[in-house]
Amino acid sequence: MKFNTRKSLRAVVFSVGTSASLLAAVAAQAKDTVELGFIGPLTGGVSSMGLGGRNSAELAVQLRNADPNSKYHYELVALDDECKPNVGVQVATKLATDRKVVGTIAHYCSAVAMGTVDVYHRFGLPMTVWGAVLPDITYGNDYPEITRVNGTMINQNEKAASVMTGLGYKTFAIIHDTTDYGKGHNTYLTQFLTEGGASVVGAFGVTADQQDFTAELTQVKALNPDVVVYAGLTPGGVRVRQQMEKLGIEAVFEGVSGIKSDAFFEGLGGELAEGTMTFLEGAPAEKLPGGAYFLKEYEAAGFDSPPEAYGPFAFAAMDLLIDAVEASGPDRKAIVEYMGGVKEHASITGPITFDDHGQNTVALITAYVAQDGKWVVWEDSEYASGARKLVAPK
Amino acid sequence: MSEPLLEFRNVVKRFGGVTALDDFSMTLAPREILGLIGPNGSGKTTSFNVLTGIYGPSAGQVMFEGRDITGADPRAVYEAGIVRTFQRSRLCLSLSIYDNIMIGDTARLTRGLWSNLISRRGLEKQLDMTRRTARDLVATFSAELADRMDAPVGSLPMIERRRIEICRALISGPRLLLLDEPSAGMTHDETHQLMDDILAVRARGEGLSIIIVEHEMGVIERITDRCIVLSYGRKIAEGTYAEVAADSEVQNAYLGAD
Amino acid sequence: MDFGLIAQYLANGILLGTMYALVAVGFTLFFGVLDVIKFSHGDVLMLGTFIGFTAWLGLEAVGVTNPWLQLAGVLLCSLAGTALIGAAIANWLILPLKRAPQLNTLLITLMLGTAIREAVRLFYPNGSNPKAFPALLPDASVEIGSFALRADSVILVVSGLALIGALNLVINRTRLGLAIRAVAQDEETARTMGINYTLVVLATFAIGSGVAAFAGIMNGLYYNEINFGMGLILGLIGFSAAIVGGLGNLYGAILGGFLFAGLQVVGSALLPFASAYKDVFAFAVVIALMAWKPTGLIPERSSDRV
Amino acid sequence: MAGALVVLGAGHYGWALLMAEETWQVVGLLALAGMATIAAYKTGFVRRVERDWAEAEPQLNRLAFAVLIGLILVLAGSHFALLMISTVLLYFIASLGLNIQFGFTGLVNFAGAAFFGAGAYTAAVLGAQALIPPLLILIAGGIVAMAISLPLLVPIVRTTGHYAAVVTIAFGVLFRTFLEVNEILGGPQGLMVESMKLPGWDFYNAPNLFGFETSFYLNYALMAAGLAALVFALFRRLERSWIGLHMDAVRLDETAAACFGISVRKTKILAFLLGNLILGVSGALYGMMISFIAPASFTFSDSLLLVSIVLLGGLGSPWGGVVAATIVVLLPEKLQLLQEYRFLLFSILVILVLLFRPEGLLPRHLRNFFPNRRTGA
Repeated sequence: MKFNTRKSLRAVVFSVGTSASLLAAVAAQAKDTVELGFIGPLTGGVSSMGLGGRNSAELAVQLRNADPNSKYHYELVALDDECKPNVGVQVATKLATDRKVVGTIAHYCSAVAMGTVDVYHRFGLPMTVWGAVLPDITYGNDYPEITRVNGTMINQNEKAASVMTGLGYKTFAIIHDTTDYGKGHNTYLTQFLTEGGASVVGAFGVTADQQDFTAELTQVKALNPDVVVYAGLTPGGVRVRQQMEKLGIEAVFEGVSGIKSDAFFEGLGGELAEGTMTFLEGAPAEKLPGGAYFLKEYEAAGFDSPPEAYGPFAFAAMDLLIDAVEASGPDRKAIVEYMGGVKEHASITGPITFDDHGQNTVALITAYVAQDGKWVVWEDSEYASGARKLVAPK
Repeated sequence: MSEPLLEFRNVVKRFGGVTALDDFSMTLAPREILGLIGPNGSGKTTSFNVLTGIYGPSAGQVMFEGRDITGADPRAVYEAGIVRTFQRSRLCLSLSIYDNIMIGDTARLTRGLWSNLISRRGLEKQLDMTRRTARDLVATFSAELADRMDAPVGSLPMIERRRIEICRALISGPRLLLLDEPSAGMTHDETHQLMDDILAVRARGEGLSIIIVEHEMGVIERITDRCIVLSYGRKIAEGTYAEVAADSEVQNAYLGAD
Repeated sequence: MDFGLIAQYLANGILLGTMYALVAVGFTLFFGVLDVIKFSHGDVLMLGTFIGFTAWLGLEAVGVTNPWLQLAGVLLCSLAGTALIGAAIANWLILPLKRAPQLNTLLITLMLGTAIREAVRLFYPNGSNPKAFPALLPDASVEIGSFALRADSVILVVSGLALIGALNLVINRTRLGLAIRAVAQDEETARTMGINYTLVVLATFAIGSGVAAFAGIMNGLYYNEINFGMGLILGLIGFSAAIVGGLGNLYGAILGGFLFAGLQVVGSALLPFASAYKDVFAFAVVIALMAWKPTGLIPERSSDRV
Repeated sequence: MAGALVVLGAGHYGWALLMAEETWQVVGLLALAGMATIAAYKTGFVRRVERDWAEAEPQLNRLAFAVLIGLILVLAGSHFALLMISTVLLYFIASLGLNIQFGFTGLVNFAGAAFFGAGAYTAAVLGAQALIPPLLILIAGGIVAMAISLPLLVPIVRTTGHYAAVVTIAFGVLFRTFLEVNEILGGPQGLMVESMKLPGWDFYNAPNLFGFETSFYLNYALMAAGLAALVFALFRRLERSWIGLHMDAVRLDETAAACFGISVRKTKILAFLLGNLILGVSGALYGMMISFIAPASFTFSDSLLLVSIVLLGGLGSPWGGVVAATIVVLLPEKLQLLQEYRFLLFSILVILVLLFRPEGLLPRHLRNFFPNRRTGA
């Protein structure tokens, strides 16, 4: 067990660590310091995602500072949006009006991003979304300042529907939380499933912090679907899967990107998690050379919480932002312009190409299945090879 | 005797299975001082609560100045001219003496939003008038207290609080004053002093009647015109203090209770 | 609706009701002795569950693998630890505030709840993520039509109800219970009767917190998952249940707990495809109930003597 | 003199706090405030301030307003500082609404954020129509907040204490869940809110001040300051009126109040509606300023934030409300430096304040009906 003091000392250890590993960098103080922002939920219910993103962004900054060839010295300003739009607007204003900050990556919660895009636009601060998946964040406006490295939930659900119907599943029951995240997934998944010839036999809205799903699952059991989908985040996903077992529901359990976390296994144990399907934007981190590098460095940095599903995106977004500064200088307008022209930019999540709304169009979506307490890329899994079997369609 | 000021006609009050007032009837003449005595739990305070509308009676009728006020709410009872003090002093301890007494003058104070918040001329006039009345009233009890009208009531000793409670009751110029154990928490001397004050106030105004609930028999003997003795919610005796004190049933009730 | 479905709802309602009642009982006990609402109750419950979880990790580490032994250890550590924490909170945060406005206690304990929650999230290893609570009870089940009656649910409900029954006995039949009731009735009189007031208050908070920890462990055993936010919603529901039932009254808390569970289950059964509205439904009924019975379904004896 | 000194000092302090960026600066300023308070008590300076306040309250109020406007103008170009000032002011106004409810009348309201949110949602819906002049939308926000509280009147009037708390808690949860589960009002994603517009002036634009480019938040800061002054004056007048006296009487002893002709029911209804009206108006302006609202911004914990402003400041104490709103809004923001640890710290801080100052930071004073005027007694 780690001790608390360790954790509070972490920040200190880091700064000491980086400067020690970089005696050269002492000289590098000759470099100008450039401040870059990070915004995400650091407190409250989804803070694990925010902390994973924050750590990954911090890692990107550290690694670049360790590089003697970088033109500037970077500093991360991390702020907490509490997953609330009003707090988001507040911290976004703080960053955007701070002249020293030349760019930021921001937001895991879509409602917050929806509220803050105007702020970034108004003050001309380039912002790259690292986690929020609502399409409107990029497509609902023409702001050149706003870009996004991760895909939207449209891409994700299109892939999810095609994979699942391709496996022969016909009937789906969807349980979604009533946040924008869960509701959005419900809408798009239903749309693509219906288009793909499958049917959604029931959709149940639940609150994000709901503990007991017996009432909903009792009805699901009566509907006897091939697949039970949970559209929400890890805690809810763990509970739904857990309680499906209690009620003896025999169906494939499918999640969305929000449950693709290590915590899913920690909360559920490997056995129950086995055979859970989920989908996530981007190439699997461990498959790309950059991704493996990221995971290795993340491990080495000694963060005490995992990067979670969107950590790689936060890293990629921050890395891209730093590339922009390196290429066009610490100037907001120049960075916005640079971002507008990003094409086939190499990143740990695969190449990034922004369309005219700043959305990464190389929306590679990867299917994962839980196998032996790990998320395994579907194509590589024993399920795809036929060595193991998911619950068969009815 | 002319028409009674107040009349209880066969009033019954039950709480669950307990009968706190059992077929209680009585009358009170204008300007009369009536003592209400009896052991603990005999229904004295309950009769006050029924009269002031805190509880509705289970049966029976209450008449005041010829009007039926049975089950009227406390506010209507107050507006009819009946005010009271409480056994356990119920003042607003964090408010000043002025504020506490002015609460008693509600009937005369304007309640409209406009005159309270926007045009405050009338409010100012009322304030001056009510304050003067309050101060004069307090001065009849204690000149010293009248100089500290802005002090919070919580900072005062028991006797002063009792005086302020009585001033709060009197400021509206009521027809009937109900005193619920005014001597509670005070010394013998203080109680006597207080009674003198009450009589003095009464002598000034016209037509104030008083019902007093009291354990301190000296007080009852000295100031009441007539007494009613209650036991287990029933009236067991009525008459002057000397008469009821001699009543054997009354003596039994007290001895039995003790 | 077929029998299996109804039976499933019923079983679920009873289990939830037992859990809610156990939480509500704490609120009502605290209110009884001190006239305060301790809002951190739900988070203390969460802390208790995490203590139990840690105890299990410890037992695993030293090689105790018998589930019954583990269960005993978990319950012992959790209940004792939480009882201590409850008493400590009473001693240092609630008793000193006896003379302050009631609202202050409410706010302090709310803030304490936040502090406990945040502390677990930040300082428990990887505390911001849910933990898999072990299934220590037998997982056999009897299939009756489409309804699966599970042994663990039965054990949980029976032991929960037994605990409530035992608590009732303690309150009504023992010297400690007598002292608690005396203090609840009138502090001054209780003191003059020679009752150690502080001790009784601390004991009450210890008991109430211990019962809540039991509810937390029950929650963990049933859902096999615990997280740092679990206390918030349980606390809110427990509080509502205690109030709707009528504060200061054991039966009121139990009634309120089952009522609330019933409302939730009925809400989701009646609104099959709009089950997100079930909380709207449950809380709307709570508001209506308060309008109808402003001092709860089983009102406390009016202490407001005039 | 002492009073004027405090007002001016507070203005400077506010400026310093808004400008403080580094951890040591914030900590230093907090320590300074603590030491200054202790010193003020030890030297008897507090008593002199209180006496000044009793003698020259209207003048000091005006001075405080002037200092506030001065502070806003000094920071005219600084977006973030103005945003924070406006937020503090709007939360302060909202806290006055709550203060009428439980500071004066003793009605607990744990759904403050719901009524605040009702105002903001009204602004979003009406602003999108562009039919009603935005100034009227503010009032409409208040009226809607008042209207949605009508169904609560029966339970609120009939219950007391903790029972009333449950009614409002239930309503707060219900309000938020309702907004989330249906799509009529934007669902969980929330809604855009149009900016405030006066005839010939859109608050979206930054005013030009003597040739300087200022922040568009200057509009909101000035308007919030004006609204705060207005509500403050109303609040004071309410306190110093028969209605205020009756509210106190109802809070302190319902039975006694009823026995002296005070209608407990009417007083409670008035306080509840008036309080919600103020909450709604401030919420509407807040929505316009933030320009985007979602259910997540109006949760139970946001209601708690409002309640803690009232309790930290001291029940019924408007100046306490100013100090507490500053702390509650500004401190978590300044604690951003601590990132994920800040709420832990904030909650511990609130507990400590309540333990050591149970009456609040600036407890309410005795009523003075017409300050600056010797009433003939």
